[in-house]
Amino acid sequence: MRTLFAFHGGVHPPTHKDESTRTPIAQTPLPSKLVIPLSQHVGNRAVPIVQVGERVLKGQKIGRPEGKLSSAVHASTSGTVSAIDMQLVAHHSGLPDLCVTLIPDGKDEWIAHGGVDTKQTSHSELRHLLRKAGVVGLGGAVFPSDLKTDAHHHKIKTLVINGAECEPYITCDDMLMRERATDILRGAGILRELLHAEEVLIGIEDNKPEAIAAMQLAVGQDKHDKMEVLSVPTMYPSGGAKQLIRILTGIEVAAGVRSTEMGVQCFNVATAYTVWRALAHGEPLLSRIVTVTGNVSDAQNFDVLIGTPLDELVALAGSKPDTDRHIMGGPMMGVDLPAGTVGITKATNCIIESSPKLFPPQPPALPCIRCTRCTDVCPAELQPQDLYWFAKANNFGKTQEFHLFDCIECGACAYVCPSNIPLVQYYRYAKSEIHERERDKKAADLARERHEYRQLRIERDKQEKAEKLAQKEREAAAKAAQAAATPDDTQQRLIEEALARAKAQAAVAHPQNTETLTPGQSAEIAAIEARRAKIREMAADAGADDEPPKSH
Amino acid sequence: MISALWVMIGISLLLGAVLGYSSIKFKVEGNPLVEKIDAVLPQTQCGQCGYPGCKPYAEAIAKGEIGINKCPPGGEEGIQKLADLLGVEFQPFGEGAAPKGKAVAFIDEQTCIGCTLCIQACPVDAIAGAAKQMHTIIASECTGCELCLPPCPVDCITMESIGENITNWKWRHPVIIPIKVAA
Amino acid sequence: MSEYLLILVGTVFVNNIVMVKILGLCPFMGVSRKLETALGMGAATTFVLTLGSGASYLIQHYLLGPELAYLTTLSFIVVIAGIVQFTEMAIKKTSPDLYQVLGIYLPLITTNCAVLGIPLLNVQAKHDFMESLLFGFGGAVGFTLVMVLFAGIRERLEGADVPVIFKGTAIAMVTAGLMSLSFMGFSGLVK
Amino acid sequence: MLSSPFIAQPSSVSQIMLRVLLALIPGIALYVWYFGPAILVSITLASITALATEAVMLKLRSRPIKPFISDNTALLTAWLLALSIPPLAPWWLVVVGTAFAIAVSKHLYGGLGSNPFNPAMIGYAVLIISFPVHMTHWLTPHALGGVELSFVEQLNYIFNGVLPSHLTLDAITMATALDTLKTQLHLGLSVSDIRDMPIYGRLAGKGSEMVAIGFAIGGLYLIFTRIISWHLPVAYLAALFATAGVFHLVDPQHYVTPLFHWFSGAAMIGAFFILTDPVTSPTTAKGKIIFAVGAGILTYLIRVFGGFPDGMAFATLLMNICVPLIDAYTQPKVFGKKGAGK
Repeated sequence: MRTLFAFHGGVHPPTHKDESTRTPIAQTPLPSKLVIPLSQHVGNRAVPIVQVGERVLKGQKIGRPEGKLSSAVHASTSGTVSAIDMQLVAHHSGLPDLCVTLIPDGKDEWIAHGGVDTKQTSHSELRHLLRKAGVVGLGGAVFPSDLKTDAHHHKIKTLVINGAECEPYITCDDMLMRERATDILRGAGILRELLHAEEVLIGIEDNKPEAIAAMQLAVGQDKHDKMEVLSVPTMYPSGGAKQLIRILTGIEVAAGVRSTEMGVQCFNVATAYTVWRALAHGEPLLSRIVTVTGNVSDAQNFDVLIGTPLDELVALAGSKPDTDRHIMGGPMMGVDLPAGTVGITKATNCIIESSPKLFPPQPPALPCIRCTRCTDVCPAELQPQDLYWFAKANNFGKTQEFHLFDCIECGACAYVCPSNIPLVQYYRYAKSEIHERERDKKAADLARERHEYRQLRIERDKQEKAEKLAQKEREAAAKAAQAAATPDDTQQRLIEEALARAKAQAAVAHPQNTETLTPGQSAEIAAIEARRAKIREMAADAGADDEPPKSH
Repeated sequence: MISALWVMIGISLLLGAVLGYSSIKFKVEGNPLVEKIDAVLPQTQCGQCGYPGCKPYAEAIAKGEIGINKCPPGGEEGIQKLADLLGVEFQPFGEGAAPKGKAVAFIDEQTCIGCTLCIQACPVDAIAGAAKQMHTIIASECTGCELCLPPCPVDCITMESIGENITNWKWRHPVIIPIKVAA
Repeated sequence: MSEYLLILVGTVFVNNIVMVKILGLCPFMGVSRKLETALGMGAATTFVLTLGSGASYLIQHYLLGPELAYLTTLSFIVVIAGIVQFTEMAIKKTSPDLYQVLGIYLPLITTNCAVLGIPLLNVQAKHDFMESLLFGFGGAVGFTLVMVLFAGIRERLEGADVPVIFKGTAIAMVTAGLMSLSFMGFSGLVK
Repeated sequence: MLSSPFIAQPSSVSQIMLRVLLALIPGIALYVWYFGPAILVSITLASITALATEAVMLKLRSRPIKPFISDNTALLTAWLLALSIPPLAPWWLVVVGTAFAIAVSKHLYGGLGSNPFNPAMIGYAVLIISFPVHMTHWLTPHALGGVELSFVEQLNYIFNGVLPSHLTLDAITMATALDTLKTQLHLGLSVSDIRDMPIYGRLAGKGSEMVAIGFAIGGLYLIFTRIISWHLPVAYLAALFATAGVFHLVDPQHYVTPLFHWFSGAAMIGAFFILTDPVTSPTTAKGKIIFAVGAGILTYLIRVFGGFPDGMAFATLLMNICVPLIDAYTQPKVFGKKGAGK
């Protein structure tokens, strides 16, 4: 029996998972249209490669990944592109983003596709296939999976497959594990190969006995070696990647550190499933399992095409008329969706139809009394009350001193706060303010550099001009002097003249204006040249090698 | 009386010697503060402070020649940072010096006659183009200083404010009802 | 030995120069907005005070004596001013930031009544050299201690919803008063 | 757009404070049992003053009155202050102390959650420094067979300062157990002689020791319901016990037993109800222990060597001053950063 570890804090919100696990995963009918955002992943937005009016096939790529940290986007069914424009998307801001709108033709006609033999294919080829198939982490982080399968020369001991699903209401992973355990495990097998991981640990919260049983059965049937299904205690947020890694391996992955550096990598069960479908069957990520629950008559899980409008999906589950908002994700970390028209994305694991009765509005917030209930439940072991105090006072430097960026925004602190303070919103506020300052700082540094270089250039031009002028004057003076000298030695004079010309030309050809500079100035020039060289180098690299992933 | 005089003279001489020695020993070259102030300034090089660029303004602040509230692009937060750095009280902006929203210059390429005057005015070389050629702004380098506006003979440059989009969107400070709303 | 300890405890806590004797309020209110500044000011004052106490004892004892007692205040001020000048130059060289932040309060250590007060109290209490030194040092440590504690509270108050008219120095004054009230708890501990 | 989370545990500040108030009830009941109902008068008086001051201050600061007045924190301040003032104290003493506590030490700092000092203890410190004489007339417990005032007579004294003609104030009041101990020690008596005096019971002062037990019971209830953490009371009582123990072992004839210190004065109510005020105590576990140990030692020093009858209030205030620093220097390591330095 493997010993499990505990992480600090955590809460036990009512799970509400039974409502949506009574019926098997249902297939949704083709919707009237699909609104497919081009930015469904962490990183650069995909670039549209189709035209309005173009007919596309199911599985055809419609968005090309841009730069290293990006992912492809595909047509979820066959049909006609009716628009490529700004549409409301599932994002906290409620602002529009670039989407491809697709009118299905009802034929659901596949583009030619097929799987590969994963044993015979090189790892870099497999990664390339994952990128082409638009596979991203489906646990909610939507980080491009091809990048996560590259261990960067770190020795990976453990591959953690995350089936914890700790958020209340959400059951999409639960149902997926119950119904498609074999494919999940095969996907996990490929991921293990890619990472050269020794063992695979599958963590599932103990409130999902059916899923645990199904997964264990599948492990036995397929005779997976060194693959273990582990039941972990139900405790929010045990499904956070770092928390689950801690529970299963005892390793704590700090913020800003990649788990691969510590010999662990973590994938969600749905991602593992998608990896299998993409590689063994050649199916890009076109659909995902979505739980529709909350204020609906028939809460259940659907296999939903990416881009399906929210309204059409929730209608299938019988959304009740007093629904006042739609929440994407769980009640602890979910996104309040701006409208019913937004399309389902790769990140959409759950839609909770919310009503004032289901999620009553919070009573007005009182000041913090520093009771430290938040500290007790914080899984990142932060001091939420201090973070709040400084975020409220716009003292962002202090929030960083108190490790604001270690916060995973799990919401446990706000859940227990007796003063009903929207703590997570304060942290998000502080984080986005700090990000903006960093952007500003970068811009200012760039401007300073450019300005200094400009000053230097102007100075140099001035000196060059002065030099030329002086040269001309010297030449004129020399000529005058020579004219005054005896004109007998014509030959010698000619030679001398030629020499002088050559000298002058040499001086003009290599304007050594830097000779007259002070040591300080030349040092500055050298520094600037070095910077320029570095910038050129960086620019050359930028295309090939983007920033390494920040989280995960 | 004489002894008192001697005592005071003795003390003064001794202290004078010590201070004279230490003034040589602890001589400070330059003013390292200027760099620190310059790092806080937004580097728009807009000259709204009355100095030709951010560095000269920083030097002036370090010498105590001018207030810290002369930099509209830095915003109130910039003033606050300077106040913290220098240990002085926060000073609000004067009349008419309130900061504007962020913007970048935009050249109407139909109207541009290619006179290069704006290129010469731009403090950060963010305008590309050559004589008799249409110019264009490199938006990512533009600091929004507006220095290119006055020299343009055909008024083809306008300032376009940068709106909120999904990448620069920020979370708002939560509004707590009982604190903000007066009873 | 134990009387030295008593002098230390007495000056740091029981007869705290700021909280009980209410001396040196100017820098106490002026440079206590930030913890580091307060610490820097405390360190500078400690340096000046300890040196000043020792030097003034020597002057009082060996130079002035009873017949020139009327020169006490005058000569003390001169000595302290000299030490402050020296400190100022040293800080300007070693920590320009602190120099800038302490600003006017650095030369003002000269006129800090705590700095003059302690040597005069030394004379009054007829302390010997060691006692004078300890009295000066203890007083300065007490000064630094309350400066730092006060700065801690003021930093925290930055985020508090203090009524507008009490923001800044006003609430700091109230806090200083309540701190002084708390320090009265020590009264009677050391005579 | 709303920010997640969308659900919350049903809990509120007023509920927490209500529990704390409830936990005071056993102590108060024993108080009434041993000393008569006068304490209820001052509690009522303090409560009314506190609520009125709170309302006025909220109005002046243009903050909504209802959510804050119903958070029960003003009531808690009032009760704690009333319990630390002699029950027969004149009405204005209670009113002045409470009003000062709420207005100055709470609302000038921004009200709930912002005050660096414990308001009740500020009220107490102001009173004991300003009106030391009034603060020493404590009621004699019934058990000592002293003259008893009827409830009406008590009211008459509190509000009009009039005693029944046949009585003097000294006949019905006395100094506290701690105060008497200190005075008698000064007079040269030894601890054992003093402890034989009739005002002392098994642990400490007769009556007051039982009240302390009552508060301890309430405090234990708070610990078991996780309203307060155990760090503060345990560390405080341990530090007080240890300090008193060391002195007692060195010279038992001059220094009383640690248990005496536990059960006399404000030690128990302080440990469980005053130090544990979340707003004015540190937030980290390590910080709480440092804070409470400091308070325990200071309490002892002020009690035994200082000029005031009890050290609890001043010890609390002095440690309150240190809270921001304690918090700053006891920040625990965060997730994943425990091994490597900072």
